[in-house]
Amino acid sequence: MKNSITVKRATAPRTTAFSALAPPAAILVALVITWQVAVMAAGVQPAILPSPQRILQQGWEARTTIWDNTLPTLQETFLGFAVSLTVAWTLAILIDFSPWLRRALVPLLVASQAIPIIAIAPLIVIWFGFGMLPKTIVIALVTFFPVTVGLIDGFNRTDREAINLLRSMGANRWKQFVYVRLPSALPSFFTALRIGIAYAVTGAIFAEYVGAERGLGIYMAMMKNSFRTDLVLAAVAVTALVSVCLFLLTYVAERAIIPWHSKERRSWHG
Amino acid sequence: MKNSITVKRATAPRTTAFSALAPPAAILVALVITWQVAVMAAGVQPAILPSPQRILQQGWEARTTIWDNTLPTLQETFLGFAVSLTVAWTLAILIDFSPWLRRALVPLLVASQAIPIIAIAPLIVIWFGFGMLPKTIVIALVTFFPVTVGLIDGFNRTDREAINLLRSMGANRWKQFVYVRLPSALPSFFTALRIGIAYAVTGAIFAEYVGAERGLGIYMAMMKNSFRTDLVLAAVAVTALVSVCLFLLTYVAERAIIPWHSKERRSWHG
Amino acid sequence: SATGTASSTALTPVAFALDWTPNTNHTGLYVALEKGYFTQAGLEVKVLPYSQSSTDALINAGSADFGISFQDTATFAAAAGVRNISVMSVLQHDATAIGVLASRDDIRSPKDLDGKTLGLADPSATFPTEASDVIKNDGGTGEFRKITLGTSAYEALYAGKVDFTSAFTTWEGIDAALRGTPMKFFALHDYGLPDQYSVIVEANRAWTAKHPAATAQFVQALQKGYQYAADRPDAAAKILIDANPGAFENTELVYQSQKKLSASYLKDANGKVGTQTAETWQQLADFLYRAGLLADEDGKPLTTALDTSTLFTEHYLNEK
Amino acid sequence: MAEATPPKIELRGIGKSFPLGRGQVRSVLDDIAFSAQPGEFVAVIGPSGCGKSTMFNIMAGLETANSGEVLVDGDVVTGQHKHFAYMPQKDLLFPWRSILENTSLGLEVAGETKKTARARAGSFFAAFGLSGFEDAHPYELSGGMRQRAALLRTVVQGRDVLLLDEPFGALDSLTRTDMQSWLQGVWSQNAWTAVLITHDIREAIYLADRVVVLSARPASVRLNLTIDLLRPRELSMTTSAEFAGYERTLLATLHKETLPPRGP
Amino acid sequence: MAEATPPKIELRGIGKSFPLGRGQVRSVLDDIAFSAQPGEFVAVIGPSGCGKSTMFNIMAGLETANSGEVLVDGDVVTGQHKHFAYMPQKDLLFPWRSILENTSLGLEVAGETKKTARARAGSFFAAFGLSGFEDAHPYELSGGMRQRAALLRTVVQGRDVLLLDEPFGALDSLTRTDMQSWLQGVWSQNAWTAVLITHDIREAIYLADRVVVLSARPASVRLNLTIDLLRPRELSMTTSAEFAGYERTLLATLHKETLPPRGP
Ligand SMILES: Nc1ncnc2c1ncn2[C@@H]1O[C@H](COP(=O)(O)OP(=O)(O)OP(=O)(O)O)[C@@H](O)[C@H]1O
Ligand SMILES: Nc1ncnc2c1ncn2[C@@H]1O[C@H](COP(=O)(O)OP(=O)(O)OP(=O)(O)O)[C@@H](O)[C@H]1O
Ligand SMILES: Cc1ncc(C[n+]2csc(CCO)c2C)c(N)n1
Ligand SMILES: [Mg+2]
Ligand SMILES: [Mg+2]
Repeated sequence: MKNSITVKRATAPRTTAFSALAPPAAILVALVITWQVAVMAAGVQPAILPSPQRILQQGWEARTTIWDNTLPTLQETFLGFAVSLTVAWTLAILIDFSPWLRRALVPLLVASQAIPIIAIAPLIVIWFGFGMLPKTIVIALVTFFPVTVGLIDGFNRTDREAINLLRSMGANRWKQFVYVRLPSALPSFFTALRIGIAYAVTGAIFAEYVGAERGLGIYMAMMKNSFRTDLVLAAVAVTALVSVCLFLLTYVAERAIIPWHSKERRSWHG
Repeated sequence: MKNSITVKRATAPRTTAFSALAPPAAILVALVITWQVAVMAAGVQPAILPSPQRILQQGWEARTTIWDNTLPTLQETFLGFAVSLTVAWTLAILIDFSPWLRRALVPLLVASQAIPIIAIAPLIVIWFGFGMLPKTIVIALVTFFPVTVGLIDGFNRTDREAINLLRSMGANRWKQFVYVRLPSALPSFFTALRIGIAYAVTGAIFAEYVGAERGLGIYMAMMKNSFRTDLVLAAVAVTALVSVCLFLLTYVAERAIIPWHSKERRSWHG
Repeated sequence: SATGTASSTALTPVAFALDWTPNTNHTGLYVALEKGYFTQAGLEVKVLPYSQSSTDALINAGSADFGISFQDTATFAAAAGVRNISVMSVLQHDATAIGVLASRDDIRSPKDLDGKTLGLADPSATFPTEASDVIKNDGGTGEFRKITLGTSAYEALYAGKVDFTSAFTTWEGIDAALRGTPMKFFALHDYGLPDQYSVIVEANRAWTAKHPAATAQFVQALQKGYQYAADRPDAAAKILIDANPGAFENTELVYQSQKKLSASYLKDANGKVGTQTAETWQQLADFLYRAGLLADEDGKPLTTALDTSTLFTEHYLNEK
Repeated sequence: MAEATPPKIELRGIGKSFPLGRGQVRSVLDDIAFSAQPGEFVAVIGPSGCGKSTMFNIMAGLETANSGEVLVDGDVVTGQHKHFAYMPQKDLLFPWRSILENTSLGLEVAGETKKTARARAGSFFAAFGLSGFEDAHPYELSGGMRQRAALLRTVVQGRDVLLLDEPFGALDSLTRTDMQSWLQGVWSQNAWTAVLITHDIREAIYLADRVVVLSARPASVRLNLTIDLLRPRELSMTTSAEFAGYERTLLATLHKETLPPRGP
Repeated sequence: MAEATPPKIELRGIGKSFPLGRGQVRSVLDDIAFSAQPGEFVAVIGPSGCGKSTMFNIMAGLETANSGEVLVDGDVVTGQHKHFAYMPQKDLLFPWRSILENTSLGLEVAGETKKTARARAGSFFAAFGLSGFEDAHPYELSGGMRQRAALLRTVVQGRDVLLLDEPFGALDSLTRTDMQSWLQGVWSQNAWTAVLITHDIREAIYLADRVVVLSARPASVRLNLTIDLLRPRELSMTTSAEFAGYERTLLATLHKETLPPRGP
């Protein structure tokens, strides 16, 4: 029974992948061509707005440097996001277990998002230096909120009757959490993870802008001051690519960790 | 009947407002006191970390300057967010009406969020100068996405059977939109609006950091460079306050524009 | 203050970009603003505060018409295809230097900076190479760690998180002393580098071509402002302080700094402000060229020396 | 075979299958045919998922059939929507509209001015036991009242045939019984031709002049049973021997149907 | 008043009201009392929202009563949970667990090792018609099978009394009828004492030895009707005169109940 489902779906992805990618690709190509033609026709200085072709060509020539700067950014992203996830899980679990903490912390968490990180980022550097710590802090600050909210929301999404069922079986609060609330929250968690990871990369770039030795952020800042707008945009493209890849990776992780979720969803179609 | 409901609820807010505010206020006060004591005990330089008392006092002395810089930021926020809302509604409606546009645009919109705005913000200033335009663009870039996604999602949340009902009455696509899809999407819209408006203020600060004549962002940048960390943090507090006020204002707007939503929700309790 | 009486003729708008938050390098500008020199000249000057975008780029893109820049970055920019023109100098000599905390006994001369950490105040393309050259000329290898910190560089230096930085002896140097954490400096021209106008006023070349009269009016009004600052440091410092409420925590910094600038940096040998010479421009460009620092817009190192004769002009200065 | 007076509505050989992609299709309706005379009340029952709603969608012009035709008064009207007024299982009253605005929706959509639409809908409120609730909002109404409002919204459109898709499926059994008697009452005072989908055999017998039983998917008509009970029907009749007889017949027919096949 | 053999379970004077804030309370249960003998099947019916689920929650120890007590075998067990195994209306099978893991959940929670828990649950699979589906996941099962798995999860806990809260409410009428006969089958082969909440009068008569009718909120026992039909009961008996008689009695009692009052 399971096999038949797997086999049935096996051929699907290829055709759908094409039909899913064709429309956005078409628009993207149209945009790039317009841009190229406009730059060529108007004779804009490359320092002000380089043509896509120039970005590609110069970016390719600088590929080793760009790659050398991508690695530290990736490293920061992973470390920062790992810390962010730890914080988010801790907060969400605390909030889930204590109604008082929920009432106390949730408004503060929301308010914390109203603080302009760009203004305190330089202070963070002064306080914590320019090693991994300040970057980790900035990335965590930027990303912990959506993940925490997603988790809290996920825990709350647990069916009240499922909790009652567990209670009728004699499960204490902790067992209720492990057997029902935790697995119920995982789909929400993965949705939140996706939002978080996209912010994590731009957060790392941001942290580097404020103070770093290497990394895509500092590379962009340096190229900007060397009037190499083409290389700035090449690095922007690389950053976007990295974000999109990490974003897609979360789908892989989701399938691996909560296979029942996507399977169940798919079975509703049939 | 309606009156009785209103009267019944009229006394509720006061008690709930207190019990809702007390826990976060308690934590906040505890944090601020710890901070004050720590700074006093360790004798930290104010340029590195000023005490809350100093922030309050110096901020109060600089109140006229801070207020003069708050106004332009507010103005940018409103203009930028208005443009953002216009873009979001336009995109969401287009996407709602055309399945092709949906497939073409949604991946691009998601990918657009992977672009590190901090890297292209200086370019935006170079392209569009120092006026309102670049700030509007940055704010719109930062905020249009959650609002658009919220709207698309809201339109999709429309009951399929409600659409069928309208079709059975002979409604064309446009009438279906006006009579069902649009009102169905409003609750989602307000949720998205809340997220958007919080980002709008920090977006404005961000845009100013990149280049502005006046505003809280440029004020913070200047004070930072003059080692006036106390005034930086005072301005941060003002920014957060403004964000929170605008955030709360969306609830007022929601109640005014879709009164049925909150009433209906409340009636489920009884 | 005499803010010029609004005449019936429309004023020409001018956007002026700053390189940093207000400091004594800008005194002449604020004097000219406060004294109404610009309005009298039929100009409406809008000051664009310091931002993430370098003034060279802003002026090149036309986002600003004039702005404060530096001879080294301007030379570097010109090689990379930027078309700005320097219309006056502000400081006749190099007021920037390699700065370290005075308390650092382990750093006695530039060669001790090998393997240390540089905190860059802005991701300047030129300073690290200049510093490296200084170290080599002092017998070191010229290798060090480079951290881009932006405006936090000086706090990082005071806090001991970086070992050296580039600083204005006439601003950060005085500030450090007043704070009780004094700095010591290694001047670049003491270690084989040519002297330079560390602060200049740049213009958008197309704008000057389109508004030759307004350009002259502007430059001369600004020159008049700086002349005032050179002649009356205390009065000028007060004008700067009043024009920027809240910006100076310790106004003593402004007075001391302005005194030093007025005494040794603003005036040329003839007591005139704003003048520039072809020698000073070409010497620095030749040095940068030899150091392999100048690259064209594709990032390829220049293969012939840069001709600096078109990068500056004294044409708009007051004749007097 | 033309009759003197054609039936109010007639379905002829309606077939429908859904493409499932990769060449597979799901066959849902197979040669469905039945008719209703003017003023007749026809109930349709059939296993879950057999295609009852699909059949209604085809009648209401929301879905196109692969074969067959729909006739009203002897004219082919396949694909037109204007002859059928449709009432879904959920009441689907819009929370952002008052009850009066909800009930006049169909007329507004059809192009009437708001004023006339509301006046027309308002004139039905007394008969539907909704007087005084014109300006109330749906959340203020009980389940039964909401269902009556939904029916009002359906009949006010003045179409030839009412299509009722499990209108009482979401109500609890007591409210449901009340609503059934009430529906019988209003139906008998009007000359509506009605087709009712239901899962509830007794509801079908209690309300209908004729019960059409569909087979499991792909659905075809398995039985067409005329219910010869006097009107008005009383609640007590549901425990009569005659009623029990109809019930047995329908139960037997339905249980002969295998459970709906799983798979595509 | 102590009897020789006490009933398996007994409820005495259970009262419950919920505080609504600002001093108001909603009174839900008012002096509920009934009992069930060992192996007896008791059905509880009552108007929607009258407090049936609240009564179950009190029995299962999930909610505390304001007054009254719950007895098992003559001992007061109010507030304890270990005597009652509870089956909610929704099947609540967890999608992240296989059917075997779902059915052994209660034993695992009670502290059994996974191995023993699964072995015990697995031994019931044949009787419940679930053989071969041990490793399947809930989405692969039909509605009826899911409901059987949910019942298996309930009975495997080996508690004294089964509390079934509208177990078939979500099924369509055909599957529902099938499940009722099946439940009667497994029940007759085991010695379970069961209390079943239902909205469906005929389900109550068909399955129960005794039907308890509750009034509208605040609920109290309005009727305690013994059903003297032979077992095993056949589907055809539902159209018998005896059956119809019980039905009439229950219908009449229920319809005397006013609709549940609105408000607090
Ligand atoms: N657009 C579609 N594409 C594929 N299959 C469909 C589509 N619409 C309906 N079906 C399938 O057609 C069958 C009949 O659906 P329909 O809703 O008409 O059944 P029904 O008899 O109304 O069921 P119920 O009793 O549950 O209301 C179902 O198996 C359903 O999954
Ligand atoms: N925690 C609570 N606070 C206030 N009122 C409650 C609470 N729980 C239940 N009620 C109310 O008590 C009444 C009885 O609820 P209960 O769920 O027991 O009814 P029920 O008979 O099971 O209804 P149904 O037939 O719909 O399942 C309802 O009016 C409900 O709104
Ligand atoms: C007051 C003042 N302090 C520091 C800088 C930053 N800065 C820009 S260029 C340069 C010289 C070395 O490249 C320095 C130190 C400034 N502009 N103004
Ligand atoms: Mg249906
Ligand atoms: Mg209940």
